[in-house]
Amino acid sequence: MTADHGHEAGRRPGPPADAGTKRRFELLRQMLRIRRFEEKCVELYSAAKIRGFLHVYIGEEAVAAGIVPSLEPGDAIVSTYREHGHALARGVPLEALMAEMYGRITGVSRGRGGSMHLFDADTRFYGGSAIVAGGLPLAAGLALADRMRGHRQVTACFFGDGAVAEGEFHECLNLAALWRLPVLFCCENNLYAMGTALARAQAQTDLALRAASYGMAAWPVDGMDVLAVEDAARQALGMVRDGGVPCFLELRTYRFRAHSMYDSDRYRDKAEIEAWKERDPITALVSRGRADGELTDEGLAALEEEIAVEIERAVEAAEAAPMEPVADLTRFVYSERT
Amino acid sequence: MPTTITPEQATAMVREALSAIAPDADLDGLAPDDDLRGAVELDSLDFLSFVEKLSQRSGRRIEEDDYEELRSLSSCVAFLSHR
Amino acid sequence: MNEKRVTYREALREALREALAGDDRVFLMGEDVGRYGGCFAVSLGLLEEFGPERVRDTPMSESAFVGAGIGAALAGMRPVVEIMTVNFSLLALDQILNNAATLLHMSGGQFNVPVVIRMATGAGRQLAAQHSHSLEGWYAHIPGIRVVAPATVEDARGMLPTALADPDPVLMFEHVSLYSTEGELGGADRQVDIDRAAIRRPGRDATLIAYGGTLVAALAAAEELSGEGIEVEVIDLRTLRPVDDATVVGSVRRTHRAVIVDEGWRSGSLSAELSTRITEQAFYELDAGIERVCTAEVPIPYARHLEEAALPQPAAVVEAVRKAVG
Amino acid sequence: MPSLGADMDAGTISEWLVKPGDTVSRGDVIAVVDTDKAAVEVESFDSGVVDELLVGPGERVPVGTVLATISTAAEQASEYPPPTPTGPPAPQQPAPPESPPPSPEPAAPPRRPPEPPPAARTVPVASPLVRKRAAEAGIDLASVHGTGPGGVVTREDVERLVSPRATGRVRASPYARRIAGELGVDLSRVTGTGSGGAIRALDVHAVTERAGTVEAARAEEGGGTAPREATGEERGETRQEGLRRATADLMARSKREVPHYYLSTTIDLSRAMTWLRERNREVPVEERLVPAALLLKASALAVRRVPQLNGFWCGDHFEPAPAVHLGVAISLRGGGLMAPALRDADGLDVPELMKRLRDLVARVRAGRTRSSEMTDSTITVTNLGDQGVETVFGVIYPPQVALVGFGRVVERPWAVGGLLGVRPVVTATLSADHRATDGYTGARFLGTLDRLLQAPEVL
Repeated sequence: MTADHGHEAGRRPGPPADAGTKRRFELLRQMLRIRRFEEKCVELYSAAKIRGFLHVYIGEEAVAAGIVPSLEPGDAIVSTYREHGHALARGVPLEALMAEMYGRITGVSRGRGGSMHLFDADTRFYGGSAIVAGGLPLAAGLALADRMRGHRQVTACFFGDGAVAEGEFHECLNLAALWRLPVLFCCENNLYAMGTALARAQAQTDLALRAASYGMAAWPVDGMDVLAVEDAARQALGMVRDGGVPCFLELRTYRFRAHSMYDSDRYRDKAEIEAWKERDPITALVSRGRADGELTDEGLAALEEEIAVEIERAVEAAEAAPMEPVADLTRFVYSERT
Repeated sequence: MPTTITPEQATAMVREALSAIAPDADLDGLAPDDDLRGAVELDSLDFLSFVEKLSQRSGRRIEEDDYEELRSLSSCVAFLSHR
Repeated sequence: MNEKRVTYREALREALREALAGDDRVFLMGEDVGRYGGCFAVSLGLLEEFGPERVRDTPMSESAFVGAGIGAALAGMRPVVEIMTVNFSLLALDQILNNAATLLHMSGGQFNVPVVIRMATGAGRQLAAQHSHSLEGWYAHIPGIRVVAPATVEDARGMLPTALADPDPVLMFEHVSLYSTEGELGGADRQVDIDRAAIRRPGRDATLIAYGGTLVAALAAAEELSGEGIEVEVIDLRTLRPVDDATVVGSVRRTHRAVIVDEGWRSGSLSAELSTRITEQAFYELDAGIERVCTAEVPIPYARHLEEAALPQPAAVVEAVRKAVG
Repeated sequence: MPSLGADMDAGTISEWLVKPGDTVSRGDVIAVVDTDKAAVEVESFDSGVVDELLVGPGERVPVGTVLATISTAAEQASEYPPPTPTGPPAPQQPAPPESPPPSPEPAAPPRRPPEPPPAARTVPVASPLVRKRAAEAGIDLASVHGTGPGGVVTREDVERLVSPRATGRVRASPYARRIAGELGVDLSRVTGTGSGGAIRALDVHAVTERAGTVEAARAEEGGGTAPREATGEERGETRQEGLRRATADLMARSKREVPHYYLSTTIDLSRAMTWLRERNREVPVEERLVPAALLLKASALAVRRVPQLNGFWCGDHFEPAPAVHLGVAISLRGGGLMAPALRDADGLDVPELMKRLRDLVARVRAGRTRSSEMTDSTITVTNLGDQGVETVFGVIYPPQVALVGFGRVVERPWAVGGLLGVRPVVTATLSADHRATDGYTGARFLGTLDRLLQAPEVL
């Protein structure tokens, strides 16, 4: 049996005229950087250099690469515990992310968050929340603040299909629609809430349809096609920013690896995984680039090299970085007053 | 602020200050050149109080550099009545 | 300084009005805070005065609107979120515990959450098991938030500005039995210090520790005991987290006896925490075992006589002090 | 053996999916491992040829154990679909970073319980409470016949050996115990009026007020060896005599019970004295600081950093104090010594500490100390410098575990960077209870003290 999303995801009819070579290469760089970063994390986890929970995004990179760079610098992001991709695409420094994996003081969250809790004030990255649907109310509040102050900023909120089963999801979609909050809801539907298949948990598996019932624009997108994601993101962001209303994208995607590191992946059929891997968004973009003559092997090799060097440097820096002194254990429980 | 202090006034000031700090001390048996800190058992806090009192009564600020001149009864009198 | 008699409810409303008028980052949000005027009539008239943007009626979605308050605080606003009662705060517990209390730490100090969350607490009105909880002691367990319980009209007036000035989340527990109580309100210097417990009545024979709604029972007991020649020092904790150990322990060092009145259930309660702190810090000052008067370990029953029997009453406090004094 | 979670200590190879000689690529699944939680696939982080399988199927090994070796190939397969046949040759992937095989951690040491100590002498099993009771009563547990299950020594077994008089447990409040100790009242002779006959402070005071009765009881017992029962006033002593005797008792007890060790170091005070002088020049006379204030503040901070010296020895263990209350040894005119507490000295800034110090000394000499000041000290500092001595090796105030001594600030030749200069120095000593700490801790304290005094402006 092969699970699929059961609905016709909005396929792109053909390459849009404005999608230039340079832009596609940039999208490839984003996705490849996330992929290679996480592969390194998996390796370091197995070597016990990284601990805690590690949830990788491998297979879903097109979502982050397609949506996040479409945001403006002042926009806010709220994410989940599978957020390395969002943070990297947002421009959170890779070195600080790796240091966080190592629990070092130079990490984005000074080693207090780890893989699941990446925060970055400079890019308004309000973190990975490790409670399913727990980030949605924050996104509503961030958007409420922007609206009350008359800012044209948007809050992009990422969550998975599992969140749709939570009460907070429904409370927040209602609140956002009721109060016309500028939130872009990005549901990364990878078909499994940890080990429970969508159809085993949800009576109605068309998630966009359910979001639409709250009175907001909502549609499904092929989350394995980065160009389709980017198009949808631009369209949706326009509605949110200019229309001052929330919008919902159901990004149909798939994770190639298990839910987390300590997961034997017994709940998925190997053939299903292989079938989805055929649609690897990176491979697809590479193939297309080669076929169109946009991407040369030298260009690809140079990109891989550049990314590998960046990651290696980050690992070296993390290994050498200092730890937060234990004497400072209880810092940041309350604000430090000056 | 008194402009000049006579040796008699100075002697009275020193005795008054000492007896306030060390009520039981035998000031009558104190020789003019006895070391005050030793003879009256003044520790550094007592000595500071002593300086404070002299400073108040004489109306002049006594610097730490002047402490050397406050060793004995006679040097105190000389210091206070000088100038 | 003109003294005026106001109710606890009016004092809270005055504090809200002043906050809304003085800082455009402040807004009030919660169930029925606008049109209805607040379940306990605290915000009556504020919608008319400040409009629906700043006095926001929310859907019955505790998690969403409490979380939205946290999110708005992250973005620089100063939201005052009213949860109708502590009983419903359980529906927002995820947001309070997993977000408000943790974000500053998880982000390595990058994001503080200056939100104030107010809620009514306590029993005594025959509302039965689901509407009579006193869970402030639970919340006081959580590092990252501050928990305050105004017990007097002055504190009802003065704690909100202090809480709004706090860079971190503050939970304010207002005992339902206090809303209609009256007291004097001093004119100047409205902001009160929420770092310190207050000695509401000095005494030498025993220290009686109370907070919020239980202060009433404690003061009544102290009055009765005074007639017997037992002078009790009554301490109003005011802030349940962080507890002002210095005032509590300082008093016990003088009286050598401690009695704690807590509307929470006894097991794992705030009173248990206080008792432990006293023994940790003043064991050799104790001349009697520490006594506690808590709510009976039962869901609060409806029938009046049963509810009364379940809650800490002045008579039980008097008995406990007598036992301690011996 | 890869680590797949903090709760995974070991895994069992259930199946190898490769054999020596096979070519593997990075990311290939090469084995299946059974953990306590699930069967998990193990992937290769390198590309190359399998050299050797080191752990066989069914073998359980700790995390970090090398499972197999792989010779990394120079050329690696591309992850991407091959280019069109007419295209250029497959790109050479960038060489993967020099990465170790899946288990770079040193193989975990074999998990084995520590060797039992040589069974030269069997000490029977007993609960901590029973062991404590036996220790208090001076009973060697090895000599006790255990009657509990499996020969466990029970509390009754110990009590039976303790003299009948000592077994009567006194019910007394902690406060009553404390003041009884301070007043020298034997609790076994006090009648309790509290619940269940518990002795309370009231009852202890009642005893001290009945001086005559107590004296009589003492006479009956034969006087000399009886514990201290009467207060000084009851003996008709002057305050000074009483103080002398109290000091005598305490110091004798200290030297009898406390195994002292002593350390000493000479500290360069040039920065501290310069700072002090400059500061004093700028403030009114009454706000001047004396060197002792700096030394006290530095001692308070140093002991906060070395908390093993700040607290009390309680029977058989050290109890750290939650705050630093600095006992300040103050000599009284006409003899006698008191060491009242400068409470929370570590939190006072130096001018405030100076103010409190002056107030305290004045009150002590006027006989107006507060009772809490007399009992709260957590460590004591003595400063005999004013009397001209250079070094003081003091006697610890039990139950405190340390005493710091300062001599006179003197000018001495001092070598810095190969050059000799004259600097003001002070000799700091530490007397410490060897039951609570070792010399290393004491040395750390003196070192910290020295460092702190080099930055007087931040004290």
